[in-house]
Amino acid sequence: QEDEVTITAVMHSGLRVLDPVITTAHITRNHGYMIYDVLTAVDENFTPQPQMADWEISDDGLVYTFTLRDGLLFHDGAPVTGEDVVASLTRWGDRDSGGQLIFDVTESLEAPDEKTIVWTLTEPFAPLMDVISKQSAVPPFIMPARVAATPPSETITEYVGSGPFTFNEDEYEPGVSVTYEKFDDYVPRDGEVSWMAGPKEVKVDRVVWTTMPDNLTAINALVAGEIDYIEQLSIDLLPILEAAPNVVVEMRDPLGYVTIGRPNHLHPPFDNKLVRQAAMDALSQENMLATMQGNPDYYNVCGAIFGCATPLGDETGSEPVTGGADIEAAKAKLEEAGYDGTPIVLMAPTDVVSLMNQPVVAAQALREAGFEVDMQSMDWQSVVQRRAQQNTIEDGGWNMFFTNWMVPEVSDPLINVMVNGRGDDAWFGWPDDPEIEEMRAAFVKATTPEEQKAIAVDIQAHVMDNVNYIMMGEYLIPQARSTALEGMIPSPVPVFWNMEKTSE
Amino acid sequence: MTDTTRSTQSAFAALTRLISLPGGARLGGGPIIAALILLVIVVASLAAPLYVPYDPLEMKALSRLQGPSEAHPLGTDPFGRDIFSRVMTGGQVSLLIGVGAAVVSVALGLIIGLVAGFFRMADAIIMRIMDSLMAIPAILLAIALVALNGPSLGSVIIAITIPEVPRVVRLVRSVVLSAREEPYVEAAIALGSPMPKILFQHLMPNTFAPLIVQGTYICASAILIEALLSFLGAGVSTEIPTWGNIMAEGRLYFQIKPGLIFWPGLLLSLCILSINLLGDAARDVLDPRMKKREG
Amino acid sequence: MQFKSKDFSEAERVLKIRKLKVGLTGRPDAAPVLNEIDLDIRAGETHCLVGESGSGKSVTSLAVMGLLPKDALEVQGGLIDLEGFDITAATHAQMRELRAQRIAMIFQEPMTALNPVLRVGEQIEEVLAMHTDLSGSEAKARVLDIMDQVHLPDVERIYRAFPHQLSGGQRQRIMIAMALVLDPDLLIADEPTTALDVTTQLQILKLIAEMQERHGTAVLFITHDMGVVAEIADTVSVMQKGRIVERAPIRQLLTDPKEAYTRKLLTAVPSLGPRMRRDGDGAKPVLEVAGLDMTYGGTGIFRKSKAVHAVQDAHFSIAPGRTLGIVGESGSGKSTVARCIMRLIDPTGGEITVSGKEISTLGRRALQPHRKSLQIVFQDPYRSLNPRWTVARSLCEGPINFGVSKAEAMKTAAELMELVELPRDALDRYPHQFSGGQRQRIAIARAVAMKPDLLVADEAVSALDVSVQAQVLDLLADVQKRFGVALLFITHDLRVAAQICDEVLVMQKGKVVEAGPADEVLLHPGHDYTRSLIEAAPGREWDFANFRALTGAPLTQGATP
Amino acid sequence: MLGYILKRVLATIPVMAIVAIFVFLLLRLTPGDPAAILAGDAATPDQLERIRDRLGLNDPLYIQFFTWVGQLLQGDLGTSLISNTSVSSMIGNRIGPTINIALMTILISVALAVPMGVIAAWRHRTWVDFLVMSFSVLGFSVPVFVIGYILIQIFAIELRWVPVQGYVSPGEDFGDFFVRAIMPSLTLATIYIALIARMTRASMLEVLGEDYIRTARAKGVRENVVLFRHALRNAAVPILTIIGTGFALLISGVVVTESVFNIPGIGRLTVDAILARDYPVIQAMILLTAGIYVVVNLLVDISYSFFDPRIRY
Ligand SMILES: Nc1ncnc2c1ncn2[C@@H]1O[C@H](COP(=O)(O)OP(=O)(O)OP(=O)(O)O)[C@@H](O)[C@H]1O
Ligand SMILES: Nc1ncnc2c1ncn2[C@@H]1O[C@H](COP(=O)(O)OP(=O)(O)OP(=O)(O)O)[C@@H](O)[C@H]1O
Ligand SMILES: [Mg+2]
Ligand SMILES: [Mg+2]
Ligand code: NI
Repeated sequence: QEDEVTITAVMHSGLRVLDPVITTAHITRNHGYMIYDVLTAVDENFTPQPQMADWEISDDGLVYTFTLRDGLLFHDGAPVTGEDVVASLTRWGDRDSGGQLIFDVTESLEAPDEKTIVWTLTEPFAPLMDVISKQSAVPPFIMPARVAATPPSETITEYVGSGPFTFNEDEYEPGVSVTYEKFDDYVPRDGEVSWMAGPKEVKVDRVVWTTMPDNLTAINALVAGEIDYIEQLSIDLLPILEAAPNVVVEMRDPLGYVTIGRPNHLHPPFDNKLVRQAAMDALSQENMLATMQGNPDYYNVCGAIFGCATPLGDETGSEPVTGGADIEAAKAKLEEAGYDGTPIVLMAPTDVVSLMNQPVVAAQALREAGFEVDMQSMDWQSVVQRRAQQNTIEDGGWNMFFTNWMVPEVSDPLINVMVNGRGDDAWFGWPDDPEIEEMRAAFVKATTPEEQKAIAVDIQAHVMDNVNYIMMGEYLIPQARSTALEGMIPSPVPVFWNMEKTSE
Repeated sequence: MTDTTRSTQSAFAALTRLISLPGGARLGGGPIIAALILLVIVVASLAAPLYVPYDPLEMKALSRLQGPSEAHPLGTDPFGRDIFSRVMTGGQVSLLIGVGAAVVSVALGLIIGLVAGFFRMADAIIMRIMDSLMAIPAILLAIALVALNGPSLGSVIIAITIPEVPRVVRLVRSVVLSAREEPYVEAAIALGSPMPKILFQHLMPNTFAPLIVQGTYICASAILIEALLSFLGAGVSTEIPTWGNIMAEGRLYFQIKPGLIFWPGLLLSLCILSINLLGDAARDVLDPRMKKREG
Repeated sequence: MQFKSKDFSEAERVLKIRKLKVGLTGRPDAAPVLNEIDLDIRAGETHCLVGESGSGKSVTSLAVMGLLPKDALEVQGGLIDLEGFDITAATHAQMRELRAQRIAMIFQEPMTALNPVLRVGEQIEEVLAMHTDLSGSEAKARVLDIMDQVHLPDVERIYRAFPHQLSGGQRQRIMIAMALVLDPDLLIADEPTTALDVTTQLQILKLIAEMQERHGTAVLFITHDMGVVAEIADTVSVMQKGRIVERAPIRQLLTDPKEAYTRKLLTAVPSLGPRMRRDGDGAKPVLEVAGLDMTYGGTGIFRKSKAVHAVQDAHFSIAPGRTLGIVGESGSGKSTVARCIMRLIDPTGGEITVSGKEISTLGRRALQPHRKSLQIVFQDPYRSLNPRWTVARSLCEGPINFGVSKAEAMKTAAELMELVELPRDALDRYPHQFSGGQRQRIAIARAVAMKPDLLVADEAVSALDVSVQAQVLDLLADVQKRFGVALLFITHDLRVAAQICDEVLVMQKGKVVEAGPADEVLLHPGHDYTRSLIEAAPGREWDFANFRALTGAPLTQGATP
Repeated sequence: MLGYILKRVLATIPVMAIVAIFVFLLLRLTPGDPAAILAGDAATPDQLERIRDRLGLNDPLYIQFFTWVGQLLQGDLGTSLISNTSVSSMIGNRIGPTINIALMTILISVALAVPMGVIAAWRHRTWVDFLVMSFSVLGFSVPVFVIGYILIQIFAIELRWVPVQGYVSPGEDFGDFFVRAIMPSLTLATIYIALIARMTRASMLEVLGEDYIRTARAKGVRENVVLFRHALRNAAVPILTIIGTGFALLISGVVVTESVFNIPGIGRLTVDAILARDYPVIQAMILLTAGIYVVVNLLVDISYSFFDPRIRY
């Protein structure tokens, strides 16, 4: 008890929802990786690797057979069986957009025996392994069948996984702190550690996640040695940490995030492609990112909608937004479009630090280009509510908002919800874009990486021309850890296996 | 006297005492200096557009968080905006919120309080509602209201006003209740003065002095509450600089750029100090009978 | 009348004041508050200090106690010597030692002078704790003993009582006990009986005399009541504007005052003898009260508040041009009667008929036209005038309510100013810029401006000192003569009642115990209570205005004032 | 006395009822959708609809209201929409820190502010008075979070006397609780001290001018006895009143202080709940704080009679 090793980590937000299927919240996904395991997982090259299971694909691409490895146990001591996997995948497939696509072409998903799962499709679905190995937004975590039987609209109430950590329910305080303990019976697989793939070897006894509403407080606490790790740092505060000898600032997530602006395609003036282009001309990634991040080391002017460092990443056609603001071009387009000065309702959240700056910067740029901008401040919840309103502006509608994604969440046309062009069924902003839908269908059918890449480039070019949304660039969020922490794995999802805490 | 009037009266007494400063009006120079400071701040804020070097909203992404320089006397904020321009302009809205909240809550409170104090029938109902409003924590109410209406200037003022109104009502009511026992009110009744005349000409003027004190207190605290709301992300739109949201935005940078908090904070403190001093002096001037026994 | 006449020249001198000058703190050049006062008091002597309000009586006593408010007043010269010890040069610690042990003081208002949150026993005991080494139980025994000596009943209970649980007289006795518990050599009493009714007053005076007898205490007694002075003084000093203008043994002062000011003071003391009967002209009464009943309280949802039956079954009437006085001890219901008649409160029973119209149950609106014929003058002239209003505005309020134009109302106001002998420019001033007597005259003018049929004066002169009181009484008489109003005059001062009433009503505990023509009630009281009131009146054997004893019966018919 | 307390307690019923209706309506009129929060960024309308259905958010308002009131009357505060835990257990876990910090704040404030006010009144118009009053005006005009940052900077970072943040319950380790709670308490206390000191001074000034103080001095009583035995008790009622009404201020301050010092208290719980539209939590919290406010002020009113025997109910 005395020399129990505890890591105290300050996470980017408080854990409130414990069901990693019902929500896409990052903190819940991170929680999922702590206590659940996944069948397969991508490594740092975006290649799916076996984790709980190895797999085989039939030559016609219609039958996927997964075989569970030995020694997998749930935290309650029960072995993980094929039945659990089937139940978990089914619940996940109801919720995840990629999963839905697979289930649309699923003939059967069965567990013929304790260790085997057979997934039969009606037609080939080339990205299947990519989808189930993804680390975002809703990875298919494996739960006991009885838990997975919970309807997907209800949250689960039992938190038993087969992952490397167990969840300490007594010490869980929603939104404040959550405690994980090493699961002694976890058997790591062998191989090399790489992102979510490879052995998950836990080298500490406990991990405590807390939240601190105030980044400055967290930094002060780290410097004072009261905590071990901060998941997200405010760039501007780095100088404080640089002076501290006991703290290391580093990047665990080299892919980072993208920030995007979404116009509402339903209402004037953004129902007009020219006006959308004018907005894109007026905006400048450099200005936006510099204001958000300050330090150029932590942002990346990048026009690739699927991310600059991902296999599908390509910057075709992004010059208008990566090349700085072109106010003249924007004015010309507005003129041509006959923009009548209708104010643009720009929703500006005030309570989410990472989303506060974009609307302010954008408002200024758009005004310079001749837009009338009505920037309306509200809390993020109001944005969430209002962005779902298709009403006209007079009836509480909107014209534009900004949000952020982790790069893995946008890294291909199936995962990236913003390239969905199905009108009312599309993501908020509702572009009705049959062309892009055709391209996405082709992408699903494509069988080789080269083919996929070619289609992705087409989609990239189309999005840049049609301005389905405006890619505002990539940014990185550094983490800080105490020098006592070693062996952390670089990964978009902060994982707590493999790390050690040395006592000074 | 019933228990409620006693507690309201002591609350009223509490309030008037609360606002009094050392020496009161006898401090002589105090109120004059305060008036001067306030005048300078108000004029400087109103006239800010005429002399500040930059548009307070103008961002220069590449010159963020700079130290004081010739171009930027107080440096720049995280958006590369000129702090000096923002702080001076920010006074406009902060003062507007302060004055707005004070005027609105005093006006509403005066009317409701007169009614409650004079018409016994309405009294019980009004006072229960006021008690309820008072029991709801102001800051939570404010957050909720701002979430409801969006953080416009108006909703911030309303949010600040709602919890203040019951305090004003209690104050006015207690003054009315005690004043109506005064012999001169009985004399007026005996002289055949009609009720409205007694209410507005005899009773209402009694509330002015404590209301001025209360009003200055509300004014000062409104400016502060706006700062707290901004801190919690529920303040006035970030596009409109106020001392409150400048400080709230600057709070992250407290250790690396204290000026973001210091300058608006300094003006805010000076204002609140002066307003309090003035309110105090105004009370002494307005009410010759309120000469404090300071022996 | 029996005056004290002991010679004290042999007795030890307890207090010696020489050329004492007290002025505003830090302003030695401003007019001094006390100007070169000399005073000697010897052991066993009672030295009375009299004079108009504001003449410096209290300041003198505070200076001796070393309790001048140091922010406002300071000793600027002279000597205060207490048995050879110079008080003006004493340190705080020395002063603390002196107080209670060698000089003690009884303050005017017993309610405010006792700490309301401490038990009275503890407050007395504190003196012992500060100045003696007595153990707790000894101290308590001592306290109970002194409480017994001041004739407090049920001392064990009163020991544990809080001041508000005691009557005024009891509180004052606590003050006295506190002052005497350590047998001081000098006792200063600043108007110790002013707030008390005559019977209680008498007891307190006796008590002090008893104590003095036993301990040989020197007493400095401050009062404005010449009757009291006549009863208790050995020597009298008369103060005016910070100076002692005359000092003499009591008999000499009362029979042969040297100073004009002293004479003025004495002649202003109203006589106890009732005025000459004036014959009524038999006109119909302005006011008729029948079976008036008033009960306060008695309602409440959760607890029945105790009902106070303040007036029971009162009957009387007043004819135009005549004065009815209501006398009686404090709390006997006098003001309640007045407020019922004025319909400031709603009587719980009985009839009130004004000029033939029953008004006791009229609603606010129906009452309005009758307001004109009823007016009232209150005890406290300051509080009965709106401090924010100019005199003119106050005077015009009533007439304007009854449709008189503003200009006309102003004209009447200016005339009234003459009537009450105030300068015309007084109209533009505010109440706080007037003296008490002037304010009361304004209040009377305001009432008269309505040309009422009935004027109620509730203790209208009680707050004023004798000389001012006399002026106001004259004014009332004048008004009555001119306009023929009926006057309902409420007072607890028999001398005042005797002076101006045609009829007198004596109230006790809400009941009218005796009523009749003034001379009959005062000269031949029928009720024990009336008799005890009259007998307790101090100095009733002396005719102050004529500097001589009343001959024969103490009370005789006076002349028309 | 008992009747009075009963009456006051009964009088809180309409007050709490109005608070309940008010809060309920306010919340339901506020834009925001707990289902959307629960589901995260990429949920489809159909998924949201199902979640809303399950949470009962699609029922008519009055049904939702009566369901809630019905639960309340059975002592059930409901279940958080977001974390699916029972509201009473959430509050149970989080109220301790807030109450402890609040109590410590009140203790510190009263212990410091009352003597400050007394001395300022006693030595009024001297430099002591000036100092006390300047402090109190200052404490009144600096936002709470600024005070918090300044204290952290000085005592936690420069001097390293206390930890930067965090909370330990006093039952667990009192020493640790104390060092962690002292700064948030001081932060909160600044404004409270300012209020109380000012009130104490003013109230004492008034009392020191009273006749019975002169009487006490005339008895030769020592100055400290005059001040603390004779004067302070008489000055107590307005001071108590301000402590009671200032409690509202404390509640506001708590929200901010808990953020700055990372204390897992109910202030943060409430703000988080408001930002996430977690209706049952917000409703319960506002009812709770309103209830606490009402109770505190009831206690204050009752305590009047302890200090001032003239006040009897
Ligand atoms: N605290 C004070 N500050 C300034 N002047 C004072 C103060 N106390 C008394 N005085 C002045 O001293 C003078 C004498 O006042 P004092 O109280 O001794 O009168 P008094 O003879 O006792 O009158 P009364 O009969 O009304 O009690 C008055 O003119 C008064 O204005
Ligand atoms: N508003 C009231 N509520 C309850 N009791 C009252 C009220 N006013 C007066 N009383 C009580 O009624 C009784 C008569 O009071 P009132 O004021 O008429 O006496 P008073 O003869 O005028 O005495 P004083 O000479 O002291 O003025 C007293 O016992 C008093 O306590
Ligand atoms: Mg006097
Ligand atoms: Mg009376
Ligand atoms: Ni004796």
